[in-house]
Amino acid sequence: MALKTEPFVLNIGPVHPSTHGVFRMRATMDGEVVLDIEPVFGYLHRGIEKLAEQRTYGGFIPLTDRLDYIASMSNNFAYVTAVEKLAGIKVPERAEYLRVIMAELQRIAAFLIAVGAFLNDCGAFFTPFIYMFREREKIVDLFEMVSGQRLTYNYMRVGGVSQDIPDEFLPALRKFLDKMPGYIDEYDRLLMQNEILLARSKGIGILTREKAINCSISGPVLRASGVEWDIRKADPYSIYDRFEFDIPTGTVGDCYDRYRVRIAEMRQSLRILEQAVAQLPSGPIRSDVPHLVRPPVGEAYTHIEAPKGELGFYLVSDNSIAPYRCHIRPPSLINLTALREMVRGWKIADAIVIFGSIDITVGEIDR
Amino acid sequence: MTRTLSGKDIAGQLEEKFPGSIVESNQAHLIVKSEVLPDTLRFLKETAGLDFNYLNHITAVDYYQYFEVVYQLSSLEHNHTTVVKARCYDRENPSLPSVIGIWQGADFQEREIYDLMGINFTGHPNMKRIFLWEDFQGHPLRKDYL
Amino acid sequence: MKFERYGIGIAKGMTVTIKHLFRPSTVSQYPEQRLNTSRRIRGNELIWSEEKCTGCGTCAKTCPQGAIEIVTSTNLVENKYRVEKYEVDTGYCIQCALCVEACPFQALFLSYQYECATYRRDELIQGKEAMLETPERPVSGYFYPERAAKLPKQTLLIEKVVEKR
Amino acid sequence: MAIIDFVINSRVPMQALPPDWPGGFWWHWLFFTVVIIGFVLTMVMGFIYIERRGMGYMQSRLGPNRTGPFGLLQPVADALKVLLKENIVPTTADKLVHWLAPIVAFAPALMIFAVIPFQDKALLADLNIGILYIVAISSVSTVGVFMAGWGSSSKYSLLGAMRNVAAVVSYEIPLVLAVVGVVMIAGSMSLNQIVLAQNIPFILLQPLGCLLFFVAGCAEINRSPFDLMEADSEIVAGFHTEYSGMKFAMFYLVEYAEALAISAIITTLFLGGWRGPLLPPILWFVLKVVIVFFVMVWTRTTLPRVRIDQLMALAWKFLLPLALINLVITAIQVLIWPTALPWILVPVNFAIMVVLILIWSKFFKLGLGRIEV
Repeated sequence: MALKTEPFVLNIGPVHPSTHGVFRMRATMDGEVVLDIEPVFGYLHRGIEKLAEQRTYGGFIPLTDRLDYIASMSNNFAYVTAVEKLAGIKVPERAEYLRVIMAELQRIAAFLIAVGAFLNDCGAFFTPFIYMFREREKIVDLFEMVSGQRLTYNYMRVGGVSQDIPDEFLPALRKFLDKMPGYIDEYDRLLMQNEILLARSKGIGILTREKAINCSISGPVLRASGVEWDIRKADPYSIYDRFEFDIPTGTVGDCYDRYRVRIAEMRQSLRILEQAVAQLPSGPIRSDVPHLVRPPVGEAYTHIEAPKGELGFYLVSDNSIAPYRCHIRPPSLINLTALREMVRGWKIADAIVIFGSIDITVGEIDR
Repeated sequence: MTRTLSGKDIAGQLEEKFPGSIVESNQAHLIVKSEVLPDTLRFLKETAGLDFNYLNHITAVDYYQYFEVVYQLSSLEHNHTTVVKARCYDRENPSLPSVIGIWQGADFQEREIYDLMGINFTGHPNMKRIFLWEDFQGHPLRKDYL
Repeated sequence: MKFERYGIGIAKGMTVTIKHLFRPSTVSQYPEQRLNTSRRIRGNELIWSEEKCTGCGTCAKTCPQGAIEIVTSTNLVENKYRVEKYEVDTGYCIQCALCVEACPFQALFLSYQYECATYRRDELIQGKEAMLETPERPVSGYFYPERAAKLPKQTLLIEKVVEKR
Repeated sequence: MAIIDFVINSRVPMQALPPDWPGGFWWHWLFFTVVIIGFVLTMVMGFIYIERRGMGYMQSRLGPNRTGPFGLLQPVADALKVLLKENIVPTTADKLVHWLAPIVAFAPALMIFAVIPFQDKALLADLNIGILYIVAISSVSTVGVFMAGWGSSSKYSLLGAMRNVAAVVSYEIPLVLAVVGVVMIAGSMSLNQIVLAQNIPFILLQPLGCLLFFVAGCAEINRSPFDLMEADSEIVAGFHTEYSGMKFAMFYLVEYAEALAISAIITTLFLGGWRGPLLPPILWFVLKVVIVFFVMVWTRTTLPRVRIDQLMALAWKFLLPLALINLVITAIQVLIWPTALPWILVPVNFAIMVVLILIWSKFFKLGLGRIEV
């Protein structure tokens, strides 16, 4: 005689140790197995797109920090490139290099959190998380040195960056670049070949290439599915065409591939940083931009390769000092499109791991 | 470098297949009639040589007289991109056909536009508010929302 | 857990953690051990120079949060503005320092302090007197490199930890 | 003193009763009850300190160091804090079950120590079925855990409790089979006799058995990497999600008391118990227990968590066959050398362990764990 069972609904979040903020999933479960999942957003909705319409072009930069708050520099970068494209502003050479240095440092810092949180979701009790936070602190120290803050940097400006780097920045960065490969090797030794981690992440949550493209997935998640698509290479913004680096891709598109791609991208970012530091020219750091930018009537869409994926800003100008419409293409939100397909049929423990491997920030989802 | 296909070139191809579907086309974008929007977008996705298989983003802009919905399309194979727009003039009850059958990535973005701009995407299986709560009044990103 | 590698991966990870047992820890004990913050730290307070300020109000216009309130009256004799009221609600302030960058007369700075928590919200509002530079309220070097040079050097974690890996 | 005669000569003979003990059995009973409770509580405090500090250092931080010298009083502060907290019972909870669960879970953890020798013949009751007693008692706390999961009327709690029951039922088997090898070599089920029989510590003669026992023991008491019942990244805190205050403290205590119990059993069965040169026996005992516990802390710091189906697969496909093979090999060895196993077997058994694990790793396969829905 078969037991009569019925599925039950489990609310994972908004307050849950591994939903990375105030994200909520409504999971329909059959025992341990997730039958269906529905993401519920909006617990951190602040209406940033509406706020942008009430601020000047320059005054919106501090608010972009609050989107993906663990990769603020990338948000600044995406926004200022959009304004510069809209207004046709040229950026001095040195500022471009400084922006690239900051963006790549920020990428490493964001991946450190992404990987650490992913391993923590796998159940490694905070050890990788704390090791990776230790290295992130070193990057954050550098950011603090140039911008004065540790989380919301607000460093880039329309037409350049806010200030030149201090004298002690480059030696410290040099030291960091020398040490970081050793730290990454240490992470590899810690868990990369761990049998339990392999069992927990290999073959779990496979996202096929076709599905990934169809769902508009971007960033490391797309590359883990075997698509060699990196906006830095495909559509080089700023000065990324001057650097030599590879695009690490996965083969299967499972959680382990996503983890591996992030680790490999950290090494590539270090390569870019080495080149950028070697080529760093001297000169002005900010072009002559009026205090209140008035771009001509028109619209512009720019996208950059943020740590989470394709971060785009769609700006519409009506020749006033504030954007008429500012739309943010949030990689975190769009990457979650495939979550339901990836999670269905797996156990709840896998659901958490798959969710962690996508790497979201709720500030960017809800905006 | 990603090539931007001009709206005019694509408009020519579209006009052959769907006569009278193009409202306006220029260097930067093309605007199609909202009734034939899914057909034209499917054509753009599936025609060899265009292959717009990647939907970068969807957004909507409120121009008081009409809402403009912007589709930014890319092709990962050919590395080119274009912008397709559609307009809906009904301010009380704007609606557009959904493209979720063509690109699944439109799912949350269409819901977001519905939530914040109030454009109803017909054919979307789960058309409800995404960020705000269910009985919220109004659509905040509209220009007349205060 | 397919043990293709016979547990070598596990053993490698265990060596990493046991090595850390004998290494100095990277944390510092905050209230007793204070690391020097950045010379450009954007502290919680604004510092204002009454002599230099002309009352143009650029700072208030730039502020994305609208945290600065400035009221001026015209001094016809000297042909300039007189600042009647200058108030910052640091509860609204997000320390973006756009006002500091915008000030055309170098009259506005951020403070070097970062421990400005209070028990009441109305204590967060800084009036004119509470914004003047004093020895207890030092000025950060943000946007003013010559002031930054006088401040102590920032402690960097990358220089603090010396162990070999 | 008829009653004492009756107790002594009853069906469970108290062999270790010291004949010269003043007052006889009852004094012995009282003394050891107090000693066990004191021992467990102090050791649990020590364990909490060791776990938090050791883990802190391994994670490149310091761990608690504010309360008392070197943070030694941290467990006391924790206990005080938790006792002063509000005691919340969910409105839909099964109140009686919710209240009883921590007690049901705590009592067996304490009872295990009745048969553990702190030094020669210094134990509450030297049962000649000591091992059987341990195996029986140690599973009882699962009932408490399940009561907690059921009584809280929370889905997270229920999931955690179900996982715990499944794990304990499965892991009991390799656990017992690993012990049987030791029993065969020692020729007795009394823990005191087993310790006395260890002229060579049994970890050397039974390396595979020790490994199996350690793994199965970790799974039984929810230590990482088998801590699925309170997997904080998945099901918040498992069965004690809805507990607070004193009752939560009880569960916390149970967790460490069980860890202490398993460490003590491993010490007794495999590491030679209280035996050792120079130092007094009780110190040797405590030292070995702490070392075993430290290994648990170490694995917890390093390893990720397994999934529930992998947990089951590990028990039934890996540990159980290996335990059976180990049992057969031990039986043959005991048949050949009936009185005492010679030293030569130490390298032989280690070699057997390595070969067995290598071969079995080849056979061991896991399912993917996905169900089509």
